[in-house]
Amino acid sequence: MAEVWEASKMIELTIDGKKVTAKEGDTILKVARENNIYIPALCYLEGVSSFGGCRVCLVEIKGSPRVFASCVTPVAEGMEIITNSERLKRYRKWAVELLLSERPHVCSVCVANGSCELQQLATDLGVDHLRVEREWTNYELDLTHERFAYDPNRCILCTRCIRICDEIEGVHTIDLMLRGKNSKVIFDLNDKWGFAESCTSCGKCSAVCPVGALYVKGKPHSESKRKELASFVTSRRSEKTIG
Amino acid sequence: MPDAGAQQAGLKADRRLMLLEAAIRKYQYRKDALLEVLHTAQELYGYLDRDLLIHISKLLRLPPSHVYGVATFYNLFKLKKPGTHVVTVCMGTACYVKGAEDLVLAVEREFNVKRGGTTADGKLSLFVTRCIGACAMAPNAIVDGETIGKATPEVVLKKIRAIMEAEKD
Amino acid sequence: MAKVRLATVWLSGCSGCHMSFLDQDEKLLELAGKIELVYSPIADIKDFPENVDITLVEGAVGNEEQLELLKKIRKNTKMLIALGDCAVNGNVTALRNSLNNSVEEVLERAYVENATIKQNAPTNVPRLLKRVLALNEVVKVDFYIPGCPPPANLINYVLNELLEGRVPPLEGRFKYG
Amino acid sequence: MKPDELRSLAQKEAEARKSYRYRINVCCSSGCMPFGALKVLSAFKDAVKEFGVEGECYVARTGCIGTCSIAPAVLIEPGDYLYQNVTPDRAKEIVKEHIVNGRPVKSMLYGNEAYFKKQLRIVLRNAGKIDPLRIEDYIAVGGYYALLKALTRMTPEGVIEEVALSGLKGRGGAGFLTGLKWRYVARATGSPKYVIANLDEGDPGVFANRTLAEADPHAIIEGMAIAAYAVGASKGYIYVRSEYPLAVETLKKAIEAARSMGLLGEKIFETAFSFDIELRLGAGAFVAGEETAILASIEGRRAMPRPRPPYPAQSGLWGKPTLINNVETLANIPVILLKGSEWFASIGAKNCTGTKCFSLTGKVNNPGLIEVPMGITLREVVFEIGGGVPPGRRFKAVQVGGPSGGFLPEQLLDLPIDYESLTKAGAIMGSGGIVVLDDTSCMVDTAKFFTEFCVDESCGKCVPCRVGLYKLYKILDGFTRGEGSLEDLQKVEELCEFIKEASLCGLGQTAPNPTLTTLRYFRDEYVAHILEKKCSAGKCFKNGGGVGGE
Repeated sequence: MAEVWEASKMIELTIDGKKVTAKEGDTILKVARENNIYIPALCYLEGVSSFGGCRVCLVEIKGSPRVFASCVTPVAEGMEIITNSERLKRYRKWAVELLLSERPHVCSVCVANGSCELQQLATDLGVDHLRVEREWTNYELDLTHERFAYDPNRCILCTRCIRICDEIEGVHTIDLMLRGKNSKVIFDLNDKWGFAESCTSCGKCSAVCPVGALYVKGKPHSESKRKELASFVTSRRSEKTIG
Repeated sequence: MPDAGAQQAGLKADRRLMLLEAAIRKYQYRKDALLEVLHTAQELYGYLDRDLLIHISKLLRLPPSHVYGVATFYNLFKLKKPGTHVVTVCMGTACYVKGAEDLVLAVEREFNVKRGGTTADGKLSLFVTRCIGACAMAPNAIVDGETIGKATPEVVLKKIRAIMEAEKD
Repeated sequence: MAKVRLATVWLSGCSGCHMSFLDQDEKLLELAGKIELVYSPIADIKDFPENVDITLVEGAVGNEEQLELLKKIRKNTKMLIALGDCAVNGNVTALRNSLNNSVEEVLERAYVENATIKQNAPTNVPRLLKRVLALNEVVKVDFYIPGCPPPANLINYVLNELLEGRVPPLEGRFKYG
Repeated sequence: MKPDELRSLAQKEAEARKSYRYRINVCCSSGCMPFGALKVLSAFKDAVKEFGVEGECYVARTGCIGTCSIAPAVLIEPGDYLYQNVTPDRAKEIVKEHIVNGRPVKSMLYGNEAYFKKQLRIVLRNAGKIDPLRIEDYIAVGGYYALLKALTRMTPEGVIEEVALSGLKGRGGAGFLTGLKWRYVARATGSPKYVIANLDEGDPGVFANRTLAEADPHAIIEGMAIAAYAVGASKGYIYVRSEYPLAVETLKKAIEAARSMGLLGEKIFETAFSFDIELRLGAGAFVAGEETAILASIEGRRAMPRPRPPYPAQSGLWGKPTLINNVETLANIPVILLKGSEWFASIGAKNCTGTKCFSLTGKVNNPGLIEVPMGITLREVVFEIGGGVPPGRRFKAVQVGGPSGGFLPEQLLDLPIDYESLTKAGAIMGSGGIVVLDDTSCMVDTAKFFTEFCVDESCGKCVPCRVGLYKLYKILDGFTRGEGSLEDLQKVEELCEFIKEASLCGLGQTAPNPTLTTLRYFRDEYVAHILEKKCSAGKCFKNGGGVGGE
């Protein structure tokens, strides 16, 4: 343990003009949150590996014309980070709008209405309408599991469930099939959930689903959801990833 | 000796299975050899059905969902049995510019098959591919392995008709 | 100063947005002092008038009659507001878009399969569109008030701001969906 | 193999070559194969025997000569007589007239000197002139000498320095300085290190890398071995598209041949350097050509890119330092070491040295595989080498850089081909595709075609690429069917900006290029589609509506 602490150098940088100290190797998002600077994020889940797919947590770094996903970009000495420019707001809005238009997200008939992270982001970012045509996909609802349900029509492919199933529960029942716009979250060999042999029915996937795609049957969604993992899980994970 | 899991997975203990398992041994059951193993399996069996995928996932000790995810990510792997005859139309840039779409439409219309699909009687599959690299001879169509360069709908249809006729005899 | 000519329209929706509009209660009286209601489902006016300043449209576009009406509204209105989620994005009304069936099959399902009495689809009504459309898929929309339904005080806030000549920012003030 | 053995083998081979008066090179690459090249090859072999000239005339099975439009092509040395559309019958006549009677058959010759005049062949130095399946052929023309030189007379740092000084940039598209990349890997801590040769040429209409592998596989292998020596790697992978069966076969045999001669394996040339290569097949995923996706694919996973940093140079295959180079980049290496960085730097343009291979296709009179010095103008390529558009047609645009390359109009044809100029104009170097369009192509339809390609090939990881591109495709599709308004054009531009800036990898970041450049240079076509429902090329509005002239 002591070695680990010695190995992590402390560095200084600024986020939105505020000077902060951070551990070298930490991500921008982690440092920002530690310093109570809010960067919206969607596919990010503390305690499992970062995915970098939703592009909601984008930030600018002075000196670069590019934008960076803060959940996967490590901090560096003297970095000047901007988390809330007009450009970033524009991009985040597009990301959320595109997700809302990708599948039929009809909040009023969704189990997650009121506790949905995508809905909350849309509200925060002022997504009051969609500029692009909506897709009305018609994936079959999977109600075969005795405790859980899966509605692919609400899935935003954030892969939180896949990562937690693999990295925390350690079974890797869930993965993606196909690719691009046809990607779909599957259990085992694209089996119905109730028949997926490797599933331990632990429920972690439904607990971290940011939307109403995976949920516990017969229980208010707001009660079965967790945005963060238990601290003993997250602290162990972060130690592991330091080296 | 075929792996005991094979029978469990419903695979016949034949020569194909022997060759597949030999290939897996050659790769020392390494997880990173999954793509190579899938290539071999498809060469041997023509397509990757469920039993085959289960068997591979067991031998390589990979989660089934991982194997399925990989097999469906790459276009080349087929999870459904293709038709007896296969027509592939190149839809690379050069071919598209020179009218490959017309070739596809012609085959679709005449044989009542959609691109990527197989006729109801399982006789003919129509695939489109992204560039076979014979751009100078665009547009190209491949009928049962034979490339037709500077193809026209008439030539391609004639070729397919001939093959289907020969089949009947 | 002339009163602002306001219209409210009910297309394919549950009328919940209009209920919410009426839920402004005593504030409606305040509003009444500033506006003239020139067209509304709660007023018996047959034709959509000309020279309307603001039109609140509830509901999505589900049939041919509504399609024509919306185009007329756009032509005759300075500021067109999509009121509520059906107007904004289709919402529940558009759920039938997920059924890739023909309009006939949709009608069959609603009026025959799921009906207990009088099992037949209506015939002498406007034809359904193949696909339910949000307002902005048909015409230009000037302002959106999302919500299912939008709360009365949000409607009131937006209308008052607009009457004062301001375009209110909505970030964080509404609930999406 | 000992150093001396290489020299004596080279000498023996060169003498054997000299003992023949004629050499008939029959192109048996993927471009000529489908048109009966193998039959032509055996016809030549039979004819040579029939006329009793097998002692003075050698018939070789070679890779691509470069003139794919006249397949099958045959090149006779000395004199580089190029015969077009050769059939087995014609082969017999050629042997009789050209070899026996010493009279080239003029009527069958490809009389297009302009096609070759402006070309310069460095990467393709051996293409069409050696038998790719005979390692001895490669050694006879100086093959593996650069590796010998590197291993016995240069330090790894010395090799890197030489490559750096040559100014060589990555030919895979991004144009990163090769020497610098090598240095990063050499300095990275971690062991073992890996070298990956990227031959996942998924761009539709591009076949330069494939042709190279089919024609001169040992140039790639030698380049890889030198790179491995320079960065300190002992294991290499060649990642090839499985859609290239001939290239795969050729490489497989070449690796085996090199191994059996001791040019791969333990203690090469009796030095401490050991290196071996494994072939890995792609399986139909364009995105797998992306640096981090290729890693995932070789590791047996879904080819989904990951954010950088960390760069593969620090953390690549299985987290180890990894050098990823395009095969064309690697094929340049042996020549640079033998002829020197100064010589290489003198070719091409300032800041952009050397040559570039392009597959020239589309509506052009002489399609084929070309290699030109950097800095040459697009006009020279399209009109002098390519011979312009077919008679009676009007040039409209040229696309450089594969599916995510931009379209450049007539007025930009004097643009020199180098990384910077192309990027500035909205195109990219890409992996080397030049597609010429004439007035029968509709730019809106063409933008739609390429967007659709990228939609199909998006891995689906990030939102801008997965969803954004699809929405872009839908809007463009609407334009070709008479839907949409002028306001949509602005929406398209905003959406393109988001996709370009916010996508995770190069696929998404460049995918809007066709749309953006067609909007920039051919906006009037979009406007005509939207306002008048008119398509000047007659491609659109086919399914009802519209007044597009057929």
